[in-house]
Amino acid sequence: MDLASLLLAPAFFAFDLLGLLKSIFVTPFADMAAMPDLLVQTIWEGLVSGVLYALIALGFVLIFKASGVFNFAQGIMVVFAALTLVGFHEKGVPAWLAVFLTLGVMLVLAIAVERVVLRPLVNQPDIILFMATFGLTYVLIGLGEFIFGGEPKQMIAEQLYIPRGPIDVAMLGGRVTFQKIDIAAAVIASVMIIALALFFQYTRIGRALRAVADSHKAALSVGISLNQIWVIVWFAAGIVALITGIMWGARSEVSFGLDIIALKALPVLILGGFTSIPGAIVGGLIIGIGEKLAEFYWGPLVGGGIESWIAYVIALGFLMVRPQGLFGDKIIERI
Amino acid sequence: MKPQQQIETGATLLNVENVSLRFGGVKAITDVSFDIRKGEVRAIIGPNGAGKTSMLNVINGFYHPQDGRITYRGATRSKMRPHVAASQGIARTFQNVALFKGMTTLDNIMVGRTLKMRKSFFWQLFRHGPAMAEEIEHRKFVEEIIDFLEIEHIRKVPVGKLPYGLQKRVELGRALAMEPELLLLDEPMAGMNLEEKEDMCRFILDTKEQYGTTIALIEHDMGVVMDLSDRVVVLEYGIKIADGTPDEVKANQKVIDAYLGVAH
Amino acid sequence: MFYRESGQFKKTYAADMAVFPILQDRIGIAIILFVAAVIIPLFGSTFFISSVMIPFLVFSLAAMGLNIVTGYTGLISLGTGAFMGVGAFACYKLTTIFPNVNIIIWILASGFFSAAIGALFGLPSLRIKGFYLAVATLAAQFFLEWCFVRIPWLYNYSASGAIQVPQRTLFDLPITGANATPVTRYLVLLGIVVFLTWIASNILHGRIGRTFMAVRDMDIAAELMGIRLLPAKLMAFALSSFYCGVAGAVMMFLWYGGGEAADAFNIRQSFNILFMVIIGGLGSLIGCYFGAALLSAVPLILKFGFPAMGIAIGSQTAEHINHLFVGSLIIFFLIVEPHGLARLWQIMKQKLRTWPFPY
Amino acid sequence: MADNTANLDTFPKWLRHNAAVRPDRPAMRHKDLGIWREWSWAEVNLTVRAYALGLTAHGLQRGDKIAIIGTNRPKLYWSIMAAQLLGAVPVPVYADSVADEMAYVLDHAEVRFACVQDQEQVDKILSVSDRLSRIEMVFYDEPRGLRDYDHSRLQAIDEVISQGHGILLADPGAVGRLDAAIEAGKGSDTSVMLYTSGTTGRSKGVMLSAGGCVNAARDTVAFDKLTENDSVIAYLPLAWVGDHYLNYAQALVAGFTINCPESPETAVNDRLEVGTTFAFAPPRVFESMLTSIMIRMEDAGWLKRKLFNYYIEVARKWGEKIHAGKKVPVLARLNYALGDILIYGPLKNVLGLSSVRVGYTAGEAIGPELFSFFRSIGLNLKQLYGQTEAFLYVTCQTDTEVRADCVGPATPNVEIRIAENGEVLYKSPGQFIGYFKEPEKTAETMTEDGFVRTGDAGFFEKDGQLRIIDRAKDVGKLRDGALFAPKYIENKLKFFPNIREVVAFGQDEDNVTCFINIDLVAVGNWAERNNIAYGSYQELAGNAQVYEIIAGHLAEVNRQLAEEPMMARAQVARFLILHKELDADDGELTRTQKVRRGFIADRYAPLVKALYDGSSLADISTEVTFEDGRKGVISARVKVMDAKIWPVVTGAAAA
Repeated sequence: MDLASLLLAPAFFAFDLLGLLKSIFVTPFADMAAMPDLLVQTIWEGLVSGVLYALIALGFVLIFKASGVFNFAQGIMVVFAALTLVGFHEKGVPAWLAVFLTLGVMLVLAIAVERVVLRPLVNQPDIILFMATFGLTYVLIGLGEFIFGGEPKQMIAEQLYIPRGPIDVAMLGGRVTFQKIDIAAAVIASVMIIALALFFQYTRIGRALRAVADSHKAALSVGISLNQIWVIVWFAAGIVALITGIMWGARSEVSFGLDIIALKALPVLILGGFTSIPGAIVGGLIIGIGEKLAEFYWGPLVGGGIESWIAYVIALGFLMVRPQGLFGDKIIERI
Repeated sequence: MKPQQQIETGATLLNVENVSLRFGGVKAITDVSFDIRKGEVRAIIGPNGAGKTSMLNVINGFYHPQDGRITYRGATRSKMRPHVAASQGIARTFQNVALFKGMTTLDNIMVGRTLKMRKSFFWQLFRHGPAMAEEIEHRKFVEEIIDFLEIEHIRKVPVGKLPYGLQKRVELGRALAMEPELLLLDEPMAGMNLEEKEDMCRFILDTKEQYGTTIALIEHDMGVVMDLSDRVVVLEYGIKIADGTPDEVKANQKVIDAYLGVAH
Repeated sequence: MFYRESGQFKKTYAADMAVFPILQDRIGIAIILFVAAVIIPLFGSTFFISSVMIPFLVFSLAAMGLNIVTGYTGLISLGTGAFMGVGAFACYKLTTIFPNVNIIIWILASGFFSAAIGALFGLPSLRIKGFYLAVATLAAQFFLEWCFVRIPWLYNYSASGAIQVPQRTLFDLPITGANATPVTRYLVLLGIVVFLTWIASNILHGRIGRTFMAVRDMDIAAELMGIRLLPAKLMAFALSSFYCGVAGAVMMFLWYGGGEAADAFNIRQSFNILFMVIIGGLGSLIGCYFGAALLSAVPLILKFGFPAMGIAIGSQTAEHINHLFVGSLIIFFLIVEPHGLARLWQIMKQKLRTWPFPY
Repeated sequence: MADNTANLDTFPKWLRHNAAVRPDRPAMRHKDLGIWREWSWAEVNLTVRAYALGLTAHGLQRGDKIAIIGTNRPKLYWSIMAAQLLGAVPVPVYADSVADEMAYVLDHAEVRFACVQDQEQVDKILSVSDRLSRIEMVFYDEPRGLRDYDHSRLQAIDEVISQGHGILLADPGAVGRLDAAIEAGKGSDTSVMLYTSGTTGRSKGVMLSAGGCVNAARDTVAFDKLTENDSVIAYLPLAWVGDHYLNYAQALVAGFTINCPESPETAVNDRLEVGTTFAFAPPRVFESMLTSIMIRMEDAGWLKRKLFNYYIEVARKWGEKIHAGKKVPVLARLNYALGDILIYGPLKNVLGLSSVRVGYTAGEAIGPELFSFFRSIGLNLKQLYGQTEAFLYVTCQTDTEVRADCVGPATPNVEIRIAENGEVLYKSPGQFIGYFKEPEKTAETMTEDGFVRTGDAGFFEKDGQLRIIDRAKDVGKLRDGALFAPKYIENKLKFFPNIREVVAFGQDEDNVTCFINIDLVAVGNWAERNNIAYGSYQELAGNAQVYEIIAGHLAEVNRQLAEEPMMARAQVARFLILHKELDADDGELTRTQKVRRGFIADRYAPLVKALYDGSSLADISTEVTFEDGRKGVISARVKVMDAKIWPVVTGAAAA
């Protein structure tokens, strides 16, 4: 192989620049305009996966707000919760009971984490805690696989009365398909978010949690020990994880492949900021929609599959402009 | 950098004109002007929260004032990064020690030599020949400082393990390693016992005498300030309320009021 | 206890600044090198060499790379796997295009490509720190992973999308490809690793190393000492990626002998290496070896050790237990000794030096 | 080699000799700026010659005095060498002495020049310069802080040396002049003048002759088989005879290496680094070393601690025997060898004593257990007895015959005589010429037949080792002329934990008696254990059983005394236990807790009387000062008791 052909080799460099620019800046928008129904469909898709990202991000935020821990394991907690649920059901436990049992498991998990990980590591630099959650991730993976086996499972959607099947709506001179489950997901998500908001606003614990976010002393003054608070937030995160797991599982299947997808929550956080619940929601939607659109309209240019990374690139680009995230406040460095 | 023209002793080395600094709504410094002359010890004093540290941060480019000019060695500077200030010969120590905790006393001070080390990355690969020669040359210099500050016995101790007083000393050493023309000391004696304070005083004076360094220091201990400094500028709530020799300042009514009820 | 330092005094700075100032340490290193370079090749079984030593060395190199950026400079990187991949592909392309140039040269050269890429993805470190930066490196990971699959040119348009390592020789002796014996591959690998370790220690013990650590320990102070942060951080990323790149190349050429890049260089690999560094010890070269040894040994023991002892474990289960074990190990170390095995080693050594005193 | 060194009767000649026969051997090391600088004998010789020329250029004459002030550093040793080369007399001064003391010495010694370490010393001299009209120049080692000083009478030693090098190059005659100067030196010249730290009155300048110093050093170097391969760490004050002898003199004669520590704080670690082979330290240094060992071991894990304690025990049992080459069971030997690998070896290594062949201690009495601890782990620690006037050595122990309570037989070529009042007199090669400008004091110290009075009382044990018992002036006589050493007896008694203080009487009496103060803590514990109720010290002191105990102690001491020919007569005949604790507030003790015998004798006259008139009870009432400063009178009836007297051990009397 000689040099000349080497330089020509990469196929995707081969077409002319003008065409390239056109296909980036003109064609996609033309397409959108041409088939609005398709656009709506895509946005909806994005919206839904966005909701799921948002839910995971929510888990992160809860924990980060209260304990300053960047919980890398949130994604896995989702899978773990879902697996446990399905696992119980497989053992013949009725669905509703299984849900409660799973909640119990998540509570145990929360306590265990507080005892085994957080308490010994209190006052360690954040980075250490961050890495500890890496460990937690692997423990959960190992545990889950060990108990429930590595192979994918079906989420017990019917038993939980999660509606299935499509709703086709004719609009914009085409038809847009909405999966009932997606709608359900969106609804549940919103309900939960409102619930959380109320919880933080109006309950004593909620206030305590917010206090912790500001300063640990403050929390103590409210009369709740840090350890309790940690258990609570991790449990809350567990609940969120379970719900996320059910939704997600119902859409696709329950498997550890999910933890990679769960990482998408990270760019979401960066967009939304680590401490802002609304941030998590908005971030999630932006990422969800953004990547779907990108994949659908720009992906083909480079052979598709850009969904796997575009989210991060968006986040990255955003970071350079606003390091503190959408809703974070400016950082003043002191010495 | 720009040509480093020599400034003879007594001439103005650094000039601060009508500097104001705000964080969002908070006013840290308001319209402060003063100068630092080559070879003097210039004290900046004032009650807590008077904006002293912010002033130092402005001088070495860590904060950028919204208004006002700073002229250093005759060149008015616009926004500038701290490392530029460093390369122009401004070194400093910090109110709460900012050493490199993971490293030994020796390495900490060696870092101060970084700017002076020239050997290329390539030579660094081998740590022999030129690179080693350079290391040794600078090690010698650092050892001089270690000897100067009398910290031989902790040469190879990780600074994290050292008592506060010694850490302060190491930090001074690190700053001296840069052979600064202007040395900014932020409360060099905070939290020291009397003996340590006396040592530190001696070191500061020796530094001035030995290396002819110009020194600007923040200090709460009035006794120390009066002994050490040639001229004192007093800040309160970010505003300059007095400027002059220790005696003048001591006599100044505003200063007395400012310090009424304030400890030290 | 074995250390008898009385009478070992230094008359020159060179001697005082030596990496191993204590005689007993120098002896120890010599012995280790001798065992690694002579004893093992002579008496080591093929299995031992090809499935224990070679992986261990490869991981050590990768861990070294990550440790430079994460351990020494304090910037978390989750893109290690991808940077390794870049190295592997770079080497693959180079040797397919210039088959006649010695492969060892290409292996080392491939490091420069990943160094460039690494520096590129290190750019965000100008503005962002900590978790944020970690996410930025995730972007690198996934983007590059994607490239490995989507750019057929990289794997010469092979149908399988895998790298097929061609046979390359050194002095007519096949060192890569099917015909290369484990021993030769091992020795070449050993040579490369030892050489690069030496270089790394040189860099880290000198000005650059100090700069890195200064940035890690207190970046603001570092900047006020005249250290320019961005170049320093980029240098760290580049250097780190160089080592990862070479690690990736040797992984493909001297260990796997070809295969799916997507599997070898995915995010899990990044985590794996990160764990090695954490367990081995952040900011310590020897720690890289410890971490690599432990984490590459565990699965082997689970896979072969237990069966050998008559305890049957399905390869699936072994995998699970491995996860479980590694996970707990990390938590354990972060709690007990955040500085990992290296620190434990240091403490032990210190105890031996001050024996019979505890300190 | 011995023959051609026979005629080397001054240190300059030895320096030249060393430069010739062992030019490349290290003569000096100094840890400076983090690494050990090293100077071979050739280099030192050259430097010193240049230095000497520099000094002549400043007008230093034969016989001039030149002060040396500072810690142990090569340049100050060179100053001594250079001065001696020119026949001038170095006068080392304690670096830590305050300006006033220093002024006295410098003035009294009539020094013309001073070589000092640093700014601190320069400042001291300048602060008293008005009283030192004679001083012409001050040379300093460390320039730091001195830049802006008026240099008309100040110069850096380095400059002087380089000045000298200049002369060496420029003036071909210089070499000849130097050698001439060296040759001009005679053994009878004053080599150095050491000021004794003035415990009593002003300090006196002890003049030592070159030949004397050399011969003394020659003897001990041979005695301890010191060679050019040995090395010492110089951390003792330059002005102390110990440093000038053990380090300076012996180094020149044996040709071994002097190592100067980086700073006083780092001396211990520096010793570890260089691994010295000859060591001296006063008992308190070993004391603190042992304490720190034990303290540090406290923090060790229990297993390690057990191991340590076990092997220390093994060492205590066998160590000294093994090293003395006595017969020891094979198993014990093996066990000890194991212990050497596990504990003793590493321990000595960490303490920097691994390579020490010969270690000396002196100055004060050393505790037996302390002493034998270090010997038992294989450190060849010995005692010597000496003083400045003797140029250190009077006695020293051989490697094999070592005991804690004695200081060894006379050093080779030293003659010792015990005066009838028990004072130790000696004649030694290093013996001083006299006190500078104080002939009368010199006369006082010398006997008419040329022996020197040590001022210490002592006697020879059966094995020929000298035992020092007390300051001679404190040693008295019983009426029958038998020796009575109160401190000696008191210390023996105070060795028992039950006894806090003792006051012995007997001067010009028929026999020895004493007051006892029991130790309230020790005896109190005993009382509680035996549930004996007591309300006060007085009550406990009066307790019959307590008397019995104390009587037992006295019997034991008397038994020991009986075995000591000199002391046998001075056994304690009667004693009583005081009804109150001796107290500094009542003037009975000095503030440094020493008993004021005379004062007590008067204050408790009735009791003393009772001790001798044989009455078994005595009434006493004394005024006391209470904690709160109030005064009060306590009166008591005190029992007097006889102690068991032993027959003098037969045969011992002959010795």
